Amino acid sequence: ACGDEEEIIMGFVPSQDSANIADTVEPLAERLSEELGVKVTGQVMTNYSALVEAMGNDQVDIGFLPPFGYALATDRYDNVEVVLASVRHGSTTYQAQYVVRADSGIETFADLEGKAWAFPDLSSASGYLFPAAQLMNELGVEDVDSWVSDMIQAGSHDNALMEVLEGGADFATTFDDARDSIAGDYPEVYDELVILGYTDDIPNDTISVNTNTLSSELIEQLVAVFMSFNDDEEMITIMDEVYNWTGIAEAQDSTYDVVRMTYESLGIEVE
Amino acid sequence: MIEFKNVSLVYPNGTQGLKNINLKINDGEFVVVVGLSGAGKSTLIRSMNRLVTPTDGELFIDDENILAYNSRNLRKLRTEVGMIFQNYNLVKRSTVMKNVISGRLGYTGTLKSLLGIFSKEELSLAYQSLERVNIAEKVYQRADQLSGGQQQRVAIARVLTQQPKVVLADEPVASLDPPTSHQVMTYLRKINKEDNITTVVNLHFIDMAMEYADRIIGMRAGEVVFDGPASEVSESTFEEIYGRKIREDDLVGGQDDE
Amino acid sequence: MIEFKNVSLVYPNGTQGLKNINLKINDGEFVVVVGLSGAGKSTLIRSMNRLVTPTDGELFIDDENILAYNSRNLRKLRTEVGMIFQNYNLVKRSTVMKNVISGRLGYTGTLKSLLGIFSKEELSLAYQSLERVNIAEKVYQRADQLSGGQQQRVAIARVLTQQPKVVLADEPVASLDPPTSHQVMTYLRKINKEDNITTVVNLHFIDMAMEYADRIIGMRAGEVVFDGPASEVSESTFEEIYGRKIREDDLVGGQDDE
Amino acid sequence: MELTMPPKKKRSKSKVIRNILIAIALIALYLWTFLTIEIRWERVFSERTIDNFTRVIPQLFSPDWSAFGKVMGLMWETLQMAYTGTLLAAILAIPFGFFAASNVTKSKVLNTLSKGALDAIRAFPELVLALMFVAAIGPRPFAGVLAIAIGSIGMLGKLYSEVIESIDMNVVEALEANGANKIQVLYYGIIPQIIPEFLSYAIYRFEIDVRASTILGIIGAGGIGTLVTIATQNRNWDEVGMILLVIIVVVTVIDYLSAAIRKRIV
Amino acid sequence: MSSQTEVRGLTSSKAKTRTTIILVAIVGIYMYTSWATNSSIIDLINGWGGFVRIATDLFPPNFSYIPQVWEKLAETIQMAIIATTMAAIVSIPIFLLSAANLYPNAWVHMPVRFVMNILRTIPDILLAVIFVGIFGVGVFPGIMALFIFSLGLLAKLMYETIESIDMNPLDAIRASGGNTIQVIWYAVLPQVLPQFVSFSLYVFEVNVRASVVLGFVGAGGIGLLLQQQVSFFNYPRVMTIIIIIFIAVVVIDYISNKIRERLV
Ligand SMILES: Nc1ncnc2c1ncn2[C@@H]1O[C@H](COP(=O)(O)OP(=O)(O)OP(=O)(O)O)[C@@H](O)[C@H]1O
Ligand SMILES: Nc1ncnc2c1ncn2[C@@H]1O[C@H](COP(=O)(O)OP(=O)(O)OP(=O)(O)O)[C@@H](O)[C@H]1O
Ligand SMILES: [Mg+2]
Ligand SMILES: [Mg+2]
Repeated sequence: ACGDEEEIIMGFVPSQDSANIADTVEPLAERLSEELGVKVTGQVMTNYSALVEAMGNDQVDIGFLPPFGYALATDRYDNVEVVLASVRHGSTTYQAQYVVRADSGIETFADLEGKAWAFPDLSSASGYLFPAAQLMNELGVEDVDSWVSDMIQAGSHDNALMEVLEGGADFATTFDDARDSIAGDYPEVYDELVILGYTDDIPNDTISVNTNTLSSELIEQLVAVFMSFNDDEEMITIMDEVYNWTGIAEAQDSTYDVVRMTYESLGIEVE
Repeated sequence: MIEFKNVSLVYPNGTQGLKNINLKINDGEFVVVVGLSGAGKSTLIRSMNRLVTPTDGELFIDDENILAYNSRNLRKLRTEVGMIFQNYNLVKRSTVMKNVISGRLGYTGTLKSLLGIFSKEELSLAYQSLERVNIAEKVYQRADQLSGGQQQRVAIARVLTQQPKVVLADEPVASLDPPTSHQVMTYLRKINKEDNITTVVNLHFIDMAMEYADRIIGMRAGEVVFDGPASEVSESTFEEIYGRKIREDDLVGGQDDE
Repeated sequence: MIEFKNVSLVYPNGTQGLKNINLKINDGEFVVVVGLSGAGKSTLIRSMNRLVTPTDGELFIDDENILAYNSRNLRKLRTEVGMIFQNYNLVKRSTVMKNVISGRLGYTGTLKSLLGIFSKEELSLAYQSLERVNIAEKVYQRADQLSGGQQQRVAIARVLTQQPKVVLADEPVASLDPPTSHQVMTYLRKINKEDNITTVVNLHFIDMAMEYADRIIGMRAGEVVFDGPASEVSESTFEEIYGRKIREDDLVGGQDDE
Repeated sequence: MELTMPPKKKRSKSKVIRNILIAIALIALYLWTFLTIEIRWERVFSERTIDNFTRVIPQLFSPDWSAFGKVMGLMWETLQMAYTGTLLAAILAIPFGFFAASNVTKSKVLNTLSKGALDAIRAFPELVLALMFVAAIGPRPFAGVLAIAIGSIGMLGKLYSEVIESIDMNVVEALEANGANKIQVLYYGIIPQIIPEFLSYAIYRFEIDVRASTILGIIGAGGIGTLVTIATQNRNWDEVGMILLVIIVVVTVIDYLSAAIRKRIV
Repeated sequence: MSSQTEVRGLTSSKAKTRTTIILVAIVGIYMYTSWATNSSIIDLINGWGGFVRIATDLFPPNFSYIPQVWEKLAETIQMAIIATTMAAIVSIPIFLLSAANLYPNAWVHMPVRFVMNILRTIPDILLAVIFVGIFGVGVFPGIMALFIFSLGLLAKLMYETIESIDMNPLDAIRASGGNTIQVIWYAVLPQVLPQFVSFSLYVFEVNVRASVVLGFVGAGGIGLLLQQQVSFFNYPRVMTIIIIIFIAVVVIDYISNKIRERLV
């Protein structure tokens, strides 16, 4: 399916913002087909590492990779390159937030010592990497693992919040503001959970291309088409349905150096 | 006293196991039932402790119609009627003692028996029963380490431990060689005489029947065709029971004990 | 002609299977070898097609010393010497035909035989062999659907298909009942006479040996202790072979064919 | 009445000591297990569990029929993966089976080596194998097929060797006595004896592989497992319900068919 | 030769046709499925570079990572122990009820078997996914998944065993007045106890292997580390984990096999 120019495959990873991602990427693929005159198919992978392997093995041409996944992918494969990044709330970056219970008495980062930490996943930029690096840099913590009393890998941002809400953990780190997505089920969340602080800016999700399988002309064409969606009300709605994007911006690889520095400072090595 | 009154039994598949049986077996008698394969000997025996249930008639044991029994009465009946089987029916992997003491289950509460709690008297009774059939030294061996004759003696000990009023034995020697058969029959006869236990035995071999029985009952096709003391058995009786003249293989061969 | 010259065989574990055997078996003879269990009958037979290899002496078949054969010669030898076994040794799951045609494998190229390509003549030969032992109607049945006697007849048909000069049969009737045994022996005798095939048979029953053999060879402890026509066998011969007087169970019982 | 009690049960000292040691070891094992395992009981018995129960369970039992087509499509892919993998394994396991059977392979070295290889393969869960193959050739059904194939060789090779070891060697001798060469003996004497068992085991393994390949998608190795991950991440429990239903029905049907076929073969 | 026409081959032509049809079907289906899943020999050759790459990525394993793996390995084994023990206990009434020779009434044993059969069709990891959805991440959902799965397996193995026991001792106990529970305790259980222990150990082996991967969906055990290291593409560590899993499984299988050999 790949390698030849007859079909372009876009790879996605499931997102908790999108209840049925396989259906929501459909209109996007259709529109791209029309614009490029090449058949475009959307394919949902189980997680970002599968997507990275798929791009590395030339099974996927365009990957919607999260920042950490992108940084790792460039370490592992030479043929993955970011061309575009998402815009949310008018920004190409976002932050991670520290959430604690309103009645917990935790007021500074230093208070987090010896507390139970709920985070979505070790490989989540906002959920673990950036907060962990921040605690190390700002407080001089050497081993975050033993600095907190418990590390609970909750599986998702929602779950991390709920751990705190129910007392299973003392604080959670999520993207800003993950509370919105559980407010439907737990309206009390804004009162009971408060934000202790934020991390530095994290670059947004990428649209990365496979330079093995796509010619540079085609990549340019792609970028142009995606950028044109910014002026297209209908397409912005579609992108919003897929990943809550409100816009698309051009992006460079160097933007993601901050991510690389972060995980290197945590001692995560590839290979 | 055991009394059959017009007892018939039809198996669910339509086979007529018993046909209009009328019999009286007195206390302390040693009765041997003979007949061709399929004549209904097992059915007759097994109806006396309700392992099968006659479909018609009345069956009295000590003047109570056991066909009317509910499952509670039934268990009581079975504690009083011991049974010995052709294949010994021991639990092979359990010890001899555990097999023998299982004769007391009918007298023991469920929980107690699950925990293996038996009174001193019961344990002693079980051991004495083993002594009576001369096999006490095997008390803690596993049943599958015993020979066929020894296993059957354990089965008799189990029945003795039950302290029954009646013992039923369904071809107790069919799986044994002639000398061992005689041994087992001798033990059965012994407990019959010593404890005055009514004993009903199915046998295949006619000469053995005549040697041990007080009374012989001949069956054929679900009916009783002969009933009388062993001394009254004649050539014509054989013909009636077996439908042909007696042949050499109806006899088990000479008696030679251990 | 088969000739043993000072043949001895010691098994790897030290058992002396054959001790200094000297024998001449003429073409077309029907020889029966008798002896106690362990006397070396099987060893003798199996050395004639080198299923076992004597450790000493010379063994000539048609004036060639087969003990010097390499594996190529050996296969050639074996195509000329057919063998029949106590347990028939058929491939139970294959058809009768496939079993019988496997007698031709020694004559057939590997590739052809893998593809199941046999000439018309060979197929016809196989079928005729089945007809000769009266079992042609089972040609496409699976071997495990046949009775023991029928299976042994298929084994004979397999050997016939091989068109051997010599047939060796190692207790061919040991697993069969007396009437079937006689039937099988009759067929062996028949092919011996009709095709003039030298036949060497091991037998357990002395009376059967005398009934079918031209010549009887008695073995004891790896040595030939009797060798002569069936008519010369006497009471004292028995004692020599068996080390005791003849008894009733050395005889198979009366002959009654199908 | 005077009581004759049975003699005390004689037990050898070493047996008693052995039993005590076993008992201590068992108790220690369970103490270690229950004392050190971290079960977060407060989470297990939290309000959220009840919440989830009332949300997840009803959805599981009202499968999302609109996803039926999609689910069946992926189930079909799963079956294809299982079939391809099993057949590959059924063939590749044959040499292993012969090498590992001590009655036909006389070389002790070859014997031990192939037995060891088969044992080693069986120690790997399919998912771990699939992980390797996804890393090697990317997330696609082929990775799953390879995982299934390799995993099945371990079991089939062992079963095959047991079949071969149980064949009637007399038949082999009879053919040798006819002058047949090694290959002819194999073809006329051994193969007819083993084919039905081999087939039966291969079909049985297919049954297992269908079950195994339903989950490989969880790490991206194709089939219906992919959908399981996506649906659970998006909390589409009614879709998970549909997947469950399809797996249960398909696996049951396959088990039934396979049992019926195997019964006819042997 | 009169009979030449009668013999055309080694098997009857009917059998030959049937064999050919079956063979063609097997090969035909294979060709289709290997095409549909892109799993042909060509794909193998095309992917060769990948195999070489992953092989070089995996070696040498990072042995300094071993200490971090122990804890999760212990957790894995503990999960298997708890799940197997629970399943062994709970399966007892279930297999007794589903044995047709103890409860000849089909209304009793058929529904129980039906439920057990269904449980066995659900892959353990799918059960884990569902339990994680209910109980949140951690070892508990993993234990539940293993428990449910082993329950079905153990119940089936055991009721098949019970159906093959010697029924005569049951008659004997019944004839001496024992009630149902006593019959089971004195005549059934002694006959099946060795198999029960043996099957439980076997299920334990299966569970160890299964619990290795449950961590992938957040259900505890060593699989969590595997998932983390895979998502970091840290293959030397992945290899370390795989080696440890391998050794643990082999050792446990070996011990359990030895015990089972001595049992029956
Ligand atoms: N459970 C059953 N269901 C149906 N028919 C039965 C059953 N048990 C016995 N029968 C039939 O009832 C008839 C009497 O059987 P029974 O076992 O009483 O004979 P028997 O005299 O004990 O024979 P044997 O010497 O072979 O033990 C036989 O025809 C038998 O086939
Ligand atoms: N493969 C072998 N290895 C070692 N000893 C063997 C072997 N085969 C046979 N023997 C021994 O050689 C002796 C002769 O055995 P053989 O089988 O020839 O006796 P037989 O006369 O055929 O006896 P039977 O009537 O029992 O078949 C016996 O002592 C036997 O135990
Ligand atoms: Mg009977
Ligand atoms: Mg012999």
